[in-house]
Parts: sequence; C-alpha cells; structure tokens
Amino acid sequence: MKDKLVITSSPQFHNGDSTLTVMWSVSIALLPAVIWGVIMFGLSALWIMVVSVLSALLAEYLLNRVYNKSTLWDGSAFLTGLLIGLNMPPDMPGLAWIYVPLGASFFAILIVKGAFGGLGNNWMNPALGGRVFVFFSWTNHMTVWEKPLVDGVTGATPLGGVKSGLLGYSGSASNPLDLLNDVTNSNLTYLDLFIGKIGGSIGEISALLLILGAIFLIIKKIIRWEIYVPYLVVFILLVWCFDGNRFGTGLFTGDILFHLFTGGLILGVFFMATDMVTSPITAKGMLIYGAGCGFLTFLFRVYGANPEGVSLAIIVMNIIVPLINRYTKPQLFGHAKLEAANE
Amino acid sequence: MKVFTKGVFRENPVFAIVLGLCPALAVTSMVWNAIGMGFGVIFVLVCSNLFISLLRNYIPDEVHIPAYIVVIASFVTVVELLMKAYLPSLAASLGIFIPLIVVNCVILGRAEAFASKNGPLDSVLDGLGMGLGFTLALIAISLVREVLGAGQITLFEQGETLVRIKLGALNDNPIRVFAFPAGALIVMGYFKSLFDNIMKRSK
Amino acid sequence: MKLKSFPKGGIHPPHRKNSSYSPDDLNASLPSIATIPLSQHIGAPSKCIVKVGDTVNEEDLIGEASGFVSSNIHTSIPGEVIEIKDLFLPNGRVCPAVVIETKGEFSRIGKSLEIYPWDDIEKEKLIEIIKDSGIVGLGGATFPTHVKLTLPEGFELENLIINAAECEPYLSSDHVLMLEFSREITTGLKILKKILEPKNIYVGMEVNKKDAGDLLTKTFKEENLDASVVLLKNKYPQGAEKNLIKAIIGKEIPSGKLPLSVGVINVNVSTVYAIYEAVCLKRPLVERFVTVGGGAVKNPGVYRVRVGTSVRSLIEECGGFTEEPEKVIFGGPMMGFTVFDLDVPVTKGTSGILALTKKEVNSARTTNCLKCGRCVDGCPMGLVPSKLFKLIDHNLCDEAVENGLNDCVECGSCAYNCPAHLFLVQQFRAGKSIVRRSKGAK
Amino acid sequence: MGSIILGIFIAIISIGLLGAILGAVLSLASEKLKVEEDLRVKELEQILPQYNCGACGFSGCSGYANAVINEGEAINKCTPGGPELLESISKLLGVEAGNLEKMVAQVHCRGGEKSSVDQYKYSGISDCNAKYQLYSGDKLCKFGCLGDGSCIKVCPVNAISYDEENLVWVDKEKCVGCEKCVDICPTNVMKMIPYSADYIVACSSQEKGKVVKSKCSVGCIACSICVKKFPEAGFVVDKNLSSVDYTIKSDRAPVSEACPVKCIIHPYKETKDN
Amino acid sequence: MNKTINMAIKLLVICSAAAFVLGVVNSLTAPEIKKLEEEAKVKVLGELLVKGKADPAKEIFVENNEYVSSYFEIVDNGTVIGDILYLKAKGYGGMMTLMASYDSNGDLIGSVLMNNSETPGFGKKAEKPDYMNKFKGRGSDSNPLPLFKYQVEEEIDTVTGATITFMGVSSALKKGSDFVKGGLK
Amino acid sequence: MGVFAEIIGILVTYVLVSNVILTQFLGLCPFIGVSKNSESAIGMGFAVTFVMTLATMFTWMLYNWLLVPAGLEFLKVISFILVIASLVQFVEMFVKKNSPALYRALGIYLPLITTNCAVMGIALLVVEVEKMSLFNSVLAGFSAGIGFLVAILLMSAIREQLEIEFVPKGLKGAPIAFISAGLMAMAFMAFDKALLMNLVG
Repeated sequence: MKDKLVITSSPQFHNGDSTLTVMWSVSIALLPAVIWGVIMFGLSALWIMVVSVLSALLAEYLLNRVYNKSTLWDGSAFLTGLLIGLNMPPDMPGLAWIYVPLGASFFAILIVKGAFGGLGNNWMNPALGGRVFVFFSWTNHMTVWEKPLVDGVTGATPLGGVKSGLLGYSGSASNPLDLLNDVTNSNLTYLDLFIGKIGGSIGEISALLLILGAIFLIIKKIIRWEIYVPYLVVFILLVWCFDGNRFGTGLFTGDILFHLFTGGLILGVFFMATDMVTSPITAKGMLIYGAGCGFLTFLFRVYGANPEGVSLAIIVMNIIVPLINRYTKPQLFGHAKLEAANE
Repeated sequence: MKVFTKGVFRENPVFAIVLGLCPALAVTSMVWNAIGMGFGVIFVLVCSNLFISLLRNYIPDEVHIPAYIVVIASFVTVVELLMKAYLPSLAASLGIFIPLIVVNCVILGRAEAFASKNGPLDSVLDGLGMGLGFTLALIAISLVREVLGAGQITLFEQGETLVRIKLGALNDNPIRVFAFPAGALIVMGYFKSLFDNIMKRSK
Repeated sequence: MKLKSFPKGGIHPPHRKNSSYSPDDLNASLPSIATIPLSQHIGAPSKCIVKVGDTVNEEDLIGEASGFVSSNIHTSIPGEVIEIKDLFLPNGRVCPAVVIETKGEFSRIGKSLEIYPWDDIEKEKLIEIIKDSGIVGLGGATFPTHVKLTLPEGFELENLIINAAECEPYLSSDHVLMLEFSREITTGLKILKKILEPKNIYVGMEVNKKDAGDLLTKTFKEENLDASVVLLKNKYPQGAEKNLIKAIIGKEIPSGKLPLSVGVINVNVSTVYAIYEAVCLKRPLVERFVTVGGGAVKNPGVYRVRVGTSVRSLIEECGGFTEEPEKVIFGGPMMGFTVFDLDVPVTKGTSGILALTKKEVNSARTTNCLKCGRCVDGCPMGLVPSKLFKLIDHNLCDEAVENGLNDCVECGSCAYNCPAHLFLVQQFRAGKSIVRRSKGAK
Repeated sequence: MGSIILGIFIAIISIGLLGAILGAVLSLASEKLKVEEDLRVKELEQILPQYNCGACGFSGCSGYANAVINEGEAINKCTPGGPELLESISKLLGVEAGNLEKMVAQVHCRGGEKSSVDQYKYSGISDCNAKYQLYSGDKLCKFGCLGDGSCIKVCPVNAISYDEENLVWVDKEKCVGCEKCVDICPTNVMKMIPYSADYIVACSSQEKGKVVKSKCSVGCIACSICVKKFPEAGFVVDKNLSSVDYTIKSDRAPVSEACPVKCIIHPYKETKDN
Repeated sequence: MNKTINMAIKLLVICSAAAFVLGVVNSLTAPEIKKLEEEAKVKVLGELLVKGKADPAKEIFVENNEYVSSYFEIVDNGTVIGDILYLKAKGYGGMMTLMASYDSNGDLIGSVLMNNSETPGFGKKAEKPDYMNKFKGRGSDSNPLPLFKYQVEEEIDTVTGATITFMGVSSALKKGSDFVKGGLK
Repeated sequence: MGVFAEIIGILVTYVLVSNVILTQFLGLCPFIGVSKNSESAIGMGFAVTFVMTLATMFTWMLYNWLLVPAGLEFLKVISFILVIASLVQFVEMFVKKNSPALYRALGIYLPLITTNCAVMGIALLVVEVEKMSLFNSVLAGFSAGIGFLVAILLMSAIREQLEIEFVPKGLKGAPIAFISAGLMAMAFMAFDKALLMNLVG
C-alpha cells in the first residue's frame, strides 16, 4: 500500500485521448502522402521536409527555453513542420530548399504560435501562416513546380496550367482537364489526378492517399464532419454552378472531379481546415466556418490571381473564427424558458 | 532640457503613447522615407507648436480645434509643396502620407496638451523632442523592415544621387513580407514589446 | 422503440458495470468499529446527543436534526461510544463523527421483521416518520427527503419521477436493488403516492437495466400501481436531475430553480426503498447498497453495507487489492470524490467505492486548451467549458457567471472528453467558491 | 507677377471665408445645440492630455472623464498622462485617501516543503482556490499558505513572488494595498498590515500548540512567551495564535529572538536583494 | 451674436493669414514643380525616340478610349513618322500608366512603365528596360505583339502577379499599336 | 449591369481589397486603441462610416466646385481638414442635442475621428488620386467606412479572445494586437486586385 493516494477533483477517469495522441495521429495519417511525395519527386522533397520538420522542432525548442515549458514532443511542432513541408514545392533552386522551409517553420512556430503563448492560444493556423508568409516573401521559389518522376524538369501544377492556359487559350477544350492536356502537351486522366501523378506541392498531389489518412482520422474521431462536409459541399456546389463559365460552357457544368483532386484541396479540407485550435468551438460555428472556407476557396481559386486558394481561404476564415465563436454560443440549459417567462 | 528629452524616449510618441501610427508604419519600408517623413513631422511640429503657443491667448475656446488645425494644415501644406518642388521622388514615395501629417494625432495632441499651455520656447523644445522621438522610432522600424524586406538600406535618394547599402544574399532574396503592411505591423508589435520591457526595467 | 434522452451534450463512457451478485451473500459483514459522521446530509449538521462512554443500542438516535433542513443520525451497530472526533468526509468537509465499538446484542438484524400496515397513517404522519428515520436523498446529493416531500400549500404535483438511471460507470447498486426488491420499491412508491398525490409516476432508467425495468413493470401491474417505467438511452449524465426531467417529460428546469417549478419531484430509487423500510419496518436509515468495484479490487460486487463501516474492511471483504490502486473513490468515477486514507466510513450518500488502477484512470499531463470543442459537445447544460476555464483562470469570475458558471452541474463530461486533460470541473468549483466568497463579502 | 498676387488674393478670400463661415456656424451651433454638462467632467477633460488615444479603453479623453465622474472608474487608466496627471486628477477630485497609513499585504505563514507536513498527494490545477476544494489543501495544516500563488496571479503590480525558500512573499515597496490578494486567498493567510510594521507573526493556525507542532515546525504554538516576557511589545494571544498590535510602537527584535519556533519574523528582510 | 461674429472674425483672420502664407509658398514652388514634371516628360519622350523629335508641349488628348489617354506626334524633318502614346493598363496592383512610341506602321519603338503599384520583384520587373525589350520592333501585322507570356518564353510559368502584369502591359501595347494603325482614332 | 458592377466593384475594393486599415495603413490609432472590446469597436466603426460618408461628400464638392475652378488645389489639405473638423464637431453637437440615444451609442467616438487619418485619407484618395465622380466618391467613402468597421470588429473579437488566452506577459496588450493585425493583413493579401477584376471586370 502506498502511503498516500492521489487526490484529484472529479471526474476521476478519462476517455484517454490526449493532445499527444491527437497530434501524432494526424502525423501518422499524413505518412502515406509523405512517402508518395518522396517517391514522386525524389530526395529533394525528402530534404525539404526534413528541413521544415527539424527547424520547426528547433523553433519550438527555443520557445521552450524562453518560456520554460516542455512542449517539444507534444507533436504539435512536429505536425506544423510536417504540414509546412508537405506544402512546399518539391524542388527549389540554390539554397532556397533550406531557407524557405526554415523561414516558414520559424515564422509559424515563433510568431504565429509562439507570440500568442504556444499551442492552443494562436488564432491562425501556424502551418498555413508559415506557408503564406514564405509564399508572399519568396513567390518565385514557391511557384516553380518540378514534374513528378523526372528530376530537374519543371512543369505546371494542374490548376496553374489551367489558369495560365486560359489566359491565352483559343483551342476547343471545354473542360479543365482537356485544356490542361492541350496546353501542356500531356495526357493526364482523372485517375492520374486521383492517384497523384501530377505536379504540385510535395504532399498535396495524391488525393487517394490523403483520403486514406483522412478516413483514419475520421475513425479516430479526431476531425469533425461539421467542418469538412460543409467545406466540400459548398465548394463542389459552387464549382459545379459557376466554374463552367470559364470554359464557356455556362452554368451547372463545372468539372467537380478536377477541382476535387487538385491544388491541395483534400489536404486542406481534412488536415488543415480541421485544425482544432483555429476552428470554431461549437458545432454550429464549425458549419459556418466550413462553408466559409468552401466559398473562399472557390473564390480565390477560380477568380483570384493565384491558381490555388486553399491556404488563403483557410487563414482568412481563421480571422473570422473568434467572431463566429462570439455569436454561436450554445443555448444555456434552463435559460430559454427563463427569458420567455420574463417577457 | 527635460522638456526636450522626454519626447525622445520616455514619452516617445510612437512606442510609448502609440500615436501617429499610420505614417510610422506606412512609410517605413525604406530608411530614406522614414528620415524624410521624420523631418517633415519635426518641421510641422516645431512650427505649429511655436505658433499655437504664441496665439494661445488669442484663440477662443469654442473654435480652438479648427484654429489649431488650420495652423497645422498650413505648415503641412508648406512641407508638401517644398518637398514636391525639391525632393520629388521622396514626395512621390511618401505620397498621400505627407498631407496626412495634418491628422497625425501627435501634432494635434502636442498642440492641445503642451503648446496651448506653455510658452513659445518650451513649446519649440517640446516639439523638437517629440519630433525627434518620432523620427528615431520611424528610423528604427524602417531599418528592420528595409534590411529584412529588401536586403538593403537606403539613406538618400534624389534623382541620380543614391546612397544605398546592399546586403548581399538578402538583397537577392529578401523576406518580402516585411516590406508589406503585414510585416510592418508585426515589426511594430515586437518593437512595442521591447520598448515596454525596457521601460519597465528602467523604472 | 425510440429511447428517450436529453437533447444536447452527454458522453458515452465505458459502462464497466458488474451487477453479478448472490442474493444470499448480499450483506456485508458488520463492522467491529463504526465511525458515524454527524453530517451525512446537505444542511445543518446534526446535534450530537451522546457522549464518550455512552452505550447505545442498534438503530438508536445519536444525532438530532438541528433545523428544518437537517436530518437525524442513527447508530448502525449497538455498542459503546469510544470517541467523538473530527473527520474529513470524502466531499472535503470536516465534521464531528461518533466512533462506536460493537458491544452487546443486535436486536434486529438477522430476525424476520414484522411489516407494519401503513394504510391508515396520515400524510403528515408519514412525512414525520420519514423525518425521524433520517432519510436523505440517496442518489448522492443527500438532501433531507422530508423537506422535499413537504409541498407548498395547495400545490398539485404533476409528475413524480423516480431516478433509477444510475448513469455513472461501475455503479450497479440501484440495479441490484431493483432486481431484488421490486416489491418493496413498489410499496415505497405507493407510500410516496399517498404523500404527494402525483398525476403520473415515471421510473426512469438507462436501457442497460432493462431486466430490472421489465421486472418493475410486472410488479407494478401485480400490485396495481399506476406507474410506468421509462427506458432511456445509455448516456451520461442521464441521471442528473435536470437532464432526467428533460428526457422524460421534455421540460427544462429554469436556471437556478427547483424541479418543483415545472411540477416535478424527483426521488432516487434507493430513497424509495429506504422510505419503505422506514414506514413498513420502522427502521431508520442505517445501511445502504454500495458497489465495490474498480480494476484494483479482487472480487468486485454489490453489498448492503452499514453506515460507518470503513472502506478498509469493506475492501478486505472483497478479497483486497489485486494491485496498488491509483485512486480510491467514493461514488462514481465521474462525480465521486477521492479519499486519501482507507479509514473513511461509508455514509448515507455513498453509492460506491471504487479502487481504480492507473490504467483505468487514464490520466496524462495537462497541456494548453486546444479549443477542439469536445467540452462543448459533452456539456449537457450548453456551456462553453473551455471559455469558463480561461475566464476563471484570469480571475474574471463575474464574467464567468454571466457565461453560466452557476449552471454547471459538475457532471464532469467536459473534463472526461478533454484531450488537453484540463481540470475543468475543479476550476469551476474554485470559481464558484470565489464567487460565493465575494458575494458573502458584499 | 500680377497673376501670382491675384492667386494669393483669391486664396485668402476663399479660405478666409470658409473659415469665417465654419467658425460662425460652429459657434452658432454650439449655442443653439448647447447641452448642459457636468462641470466636473469638463474640468477633468481639461487636465487630461487630449491625445484621444483610447489607451484607457474609453473613446477619447472625454469618454474617460465621463466614466471617472459618472461611473466611478479608476483614475489611473490614463497611461500617457503618467504619475503627474494622476496627482492632478486626485487633487481635482479629492479622492486622496486622507492621511491614513498605507496598508500592505503580507503572507502570514512560513510553512513550506521543509517545515510543514503534507496530507496527501495532490494532482490538479496549480491554483490555491482549486486545491482548496479538495480537503482544504494538501497541507496537513489547514490554516497555512497553499503556495500555489493565486495571489501572485491577481497582483496588478507584480509585488508578490516566491522568495528563495520558494515561499510566497510580498514586496512592500511594490504593494499598492489593493487587497486583491486578500480577497482571492482561500485560507486567509494574506493579511493587511501597516506599511511600517516591523514584525509579524508568520502563522495563522488557530489549532492547539501540540497539534500545530505535529503539523508544522514553524507554526505558532501559542506558548505566550511573547506576551509574558515582553508585556510592552504589544503581542496578544487569542485563539491559540499570537498577533501584533501595531498601534503600540516598541522594539520587537528581542521578541523575535525569543520565539521558540521562530515564527515572529521581520516581514520584509527577504526582499532586500530585489 | 457678438461672440459669433467675434469668433468668425478670428477664424477669418487665422485662415486668411494661413492662406496668405500658403499662397506665397505656392507661388514660389509651383514653377519648380511644373518644371520637374516637364523635365520628366521630356526625359521619357527622349528615351522613347530613335530619331525625330516630339514636342512635349503638343500633347493631344484622346476622349473615350479605354487604353489611350493622350499622344504626341514624332516629327522628323517636318513629317510625322510616328507617335508616342500615353497608355492605361490594368495590372496586379491596379491601374498602370505606360508611355510607348510606335512608328507609323504600328511597330513598337520603345516603351516605359510609369506609374504603377505592382508587387516589387514581380510586376515591378516591368520597370526594367529588358522587360520591355521583348516587345520592341513588333506590332505590324506580320510580326504582331505577343499577347501571352508563353509566346515569348519557352515554358509556361505558373500564374502569379507577374503574368497579370504581363497581360496588362502586352494588351495595352497591342491596343496602342492598333490605335496607331487605325489612324489615331 | 455596368453601373451595378461598378458599385459592387467599389464596395469590394474598399471593404476588402484596399481595406483602409489592413492595406492602406490609415486609421491605425483608433484601430489599436478602440478594439479592446466588441461593443466599442462596433460603435467606433459606425461612427467612422457615418463621418466618412459625409466627409467625402463635402470635400468632393469643395474640391471640384471651388478649389479646382479657382486653381487652388494646393489649399486642399487646409480646406479639407477644416471641413472635416467642423463637420465632426457639428455632427457631435447635433447628435448630442437631437438624439441622446444615438449620442450615447456613437457620440463618444466622434471626437476621436477628427484625428482619424482614414477619413482624411479616403477623402484625398477619391478626390485627388482616383478622381471619381461624386456618387462614386460618396460610395467609396461609405465602403471604406464599412471596411474599417469590418477590420475593427474582427480585430476586437480576436482581442477579446486573446484577453483570456495565456499570451506571454511581455507581449500582452498592444504588442500582440499589432502582431495579430499583421497576420490579418497577411491574410488579407489574398484579396488582390486580380480577384476583383475577374469578378466584376
């Protein structure tokens, strides 16, 4: 018999989930996409991810030293670094493969997260904040895309190809995939898009593997349908309604599959928009947030200057989250009646 | 002397009182712009403080704000016209922020708080100190921003004359966000924090 | 059939109930020394009417109710008072306790008891008997029952709800009670019906006790009692008063009001049994059903235990510990209290004694709040626990009250769900105490 | 040349007229639309710096002045004004707290890891009020400082900190006497003493000496040596606890020496290094 | 009422004094500012010329044209051999102003990006001379101005601000060429 | 359609794309000063919108009907600020007299607006730089005010949340507000002119 029993306040037991399990589960769910990225783009992709993860951990370590905490291995810094790595283009010129991911990770951990007091207190998704930071800082490095499976040859991402293709297009293609094939002299099918034999960020290309990871998280109850379902539904609806306009085929002809499998949508929807810290706290708020993300993604992607809009859409919605939280408080039990009685 | 020095540090308009932020952040992407803006503000501040201090017993209370503003606005216009005539490229890059000196709350604030209650000499000193504090703050912010955001330090630029220090690799691939509004605000946040901590220590 | 439940919040902890028992071996052995606290109820502590050296008989009064909201205390064993000392109750309060060493004969135990007819006793007299017998709410709140049963003048009671939900994991004392004593419970209900004259009587229980429900339905029919058993979803906190009422009759009790405000009185099923004993057997409340469980106990089970029995002897009776427990808990794991030594006695309010292993406790280091919203999902009261937590942490207790701090029922759903392992409920208790103190100061 | 003079002339006329018209309109309006105002608000507004910076959390200086006069807002919210302004406001409003001696807070307990006995192993929030919910804290002595520093958190001027023995202690130079720490402390070991207080009885236990001794090595055991041996030093023993009557001025250093458990101590010597 | 008049007069005096000061300063600086503007214009016009002359004072304004705001004629030995156009273009950061010179066939002689708020490092590259060199000498029907970036570069770059700037510049230059070819209408 | 698109264009431009605070650096002092809680942020936002709309209208008329015909463009600063200051003061007095309720909601923010460079800045921008028509100018002034309102409302919600987060001591208060504003500005870079042009042509 121990001399002293542990005294705690109720409840005395717990369902067993912890920050640790949440963070590492998400990291594990991303693993297939990581491996696929390395297979498709070679070692350069691996090195970029290593740099981003290590620098994220280093930044977290520095923060821990300053604030005297020990959160290095709670998985959040690792996950942030990993997400940043997955959002990087697979190859960068010169030393850019070191300083771009490093800058993104440092900005993400030290400023987007650290300045607010570490995990849980930030209102902007650190990984996306870091990514957007380097995107606007070193746009030239962030928009050069290596072709999969061939080293050193750059090509366009599907969305980028469509966007620049559209600007001067005079051919006859009436959907994005045909147009892409036409402009880039390639022969891609929807299956290629789905499996991920396309150009893009390291981790965004394979919709299939990302969906597998997402299913894992759904089973583990880590990501919430209140976010990703409205996100997808609103985005798909808007694309279906209006994207056809760009190809001259009118309303309700948008190519849903093409938009679904390209431009990091799956990565964003399941792994970044669902970030617990920067999404609303109530189910109602999550629905609004998810729908807003879907709308903005559509807006930026179809009408914006940049070909993909997932990261920007999510961080713009991050700004609104505190306001959503403010106005979507749940109804207090026993208060509805009280107000009615007072009237 | 105290009247002069307090504006430089202890009551620094930008860092301590957080006034005059718009120009402090908008024009600080280049050191030269900061210097130019700083001197414009010093000029307006000193002159308006002097005149308001001289006129303080003549201006009726009910219209003191319009009256002060007229005085300030005249000097702002003087600065604008002079700058356009003799430093056109600076005028172009400062753009709308020269006329906006008129609504810089530092100036009206000093007029209300100090010049309208003190003699001309003190008021001039106060204006000088405050203006200098403002300029120093601007230069500090702009140094960080230009080094990070453009990898260079521009000390003077007019026509063919250009004094600019380029910083090698950083100049080729600068962290451009620091040249944008976003970077300005973030830099300002850290400056403010740093300043607060120094103030706390020195107390 | 669609099961009823309260609309929002709630969690699904593992049941881990073990309702196996043998009807012959239901009684725990009698304690040689009983420590009987003089405050086993909400309200003023009872006044001690014995002194060291006194000899008491079984079921003698030793503490007298010291006010209307107070209750009598009886000794559970005959013997000699050897000490009166201050004692920490599991809920953290200190109260004097009478220590009695067994001496002399048990006058009633083991003997078949005469069943007194109660049909002729008047309403007021019945309440008097209940008061004298020291009956309190046995669900855990230990509110003196006679106070609850005293209706305002001219008040017509709509619904009487019997709480047999027993939603806490591990606990199965009520389940066993219902299986064994359905007839006695029915009689107790009839007594209550006479006192309260309700229009409807519902017995609410979670669907995992369906066998007991079926038995009760059958017995009600046999005994001609117009009462219905309502099966509810297995969802915690189904047994919380407000949620149970919402689930069964669909009415929300306004914040800060009693169930009476929606025409309901809510009585625990164990209390009903105690009422039966008090009225029909003339027996005060000196024993109750206690679940002894948890992974660290060798032979968990349900026992009828005398008030004053120490945890130590009870656990020894269950074969002792299989491994060192991390925590020993009075009550269920969701709302129960940990104790720091094993000499704490069972009181009227003790529904279970659990010795949990480290693995069952599942504790982890707390981290910052992740704002995941699981606490909001879990909260049956519609609060935003994470926000309340932070408000209290920043000493903004008044704002926390505006955000519903006082509506918190401390059910623990939020903390159970919290992946950051924040001590949410503890923070709310601290916040409430600060608010109370500052109100008192004003 | 003529055109320049003409230009200047037009400028003078138009702007002068504009000014005159606006001036007239404003002064007329100020008379026509006059609303009676509290004179004190006006006066207070006059001495505020007029930065209208909003640092006080109100909309401009007039908003703040209004809040001070009509809503009893604290007068120390104007950061740009600094201490001088604070002084002039208090002069104007006469809210100076008279000539009463400044009171400061101090912890009346020195029981720490080394000296006091624990009752159980605590796991939970590191906060006194939270800990107090569980058997009134994990110390065996229920009158002592729980040491989780709730007072440190509420102190607006950072006057409270852990000293070198890891015990909570107040720096009287920093303390402004707001009593926030006294309000938050669940065990009431934080008590107000006069700024000039030289010695305190650093214990709050009202238990009998023997009990105290079993729980803590630096607790007051109510031996009454301080009362009996030094009758003029102003010590009083009540409810098994000694306390100081600060109205009596006397040299209490020898009392401190004589205390067998050394719980009569100088309240501020620990903060010298700060 | 007296008070009102008093205040009005005081403001009148202050305003008048201010206006006087400003008038004087303006009269001193105005010629300087004008001179600077002229110099700038002359300098750009000079840069855009290969031969011949354009008179900065003879600016011909064009109404109701989406792209061309005004133009100067290039005169060589008394004959008009081309035009210098003020062009408006839409860029990434909003409106841009271009000056471009064409010979009478509509071939581009030179062009300069004037006012713009393009992103530094991207659209701003268009300010550099070699950016504009890609367009030089093109414009006639046989050698049209490129409208899309892939027509002058081997590979398609992804769309960023830079491409939008390119589109803005190229389409404005093309419209300018058409304007010259269409007989300045 | 054309007019409609133009109106939408101006609205979107000044609310999102050229947000006065986040991209133009105008009106930062009240943005940091009055964003501590949502109620005052909303009050300030509406007060600014109101004054901005009126101010652009009056300054436009002054500039195009008086200063330009008389060749007195160089006097724009002095005359604009006179008009704005008097306008603010007049509005304050008027509201105070005629609608005490409105004054309680808005009035207390009015004195702050004289030195809000957003008002003056927008007036100068639309009149001098963009050279818009009267209707468009007023609309731009109104939209810029709404832009201010949106930014300050979002900011106040973020700050209210940060108030109860565990922000490091050194960064609490104004510094973290600046950093938040910086991150907001970074996110608002998503709304670029190209987006606007693609949407409304």
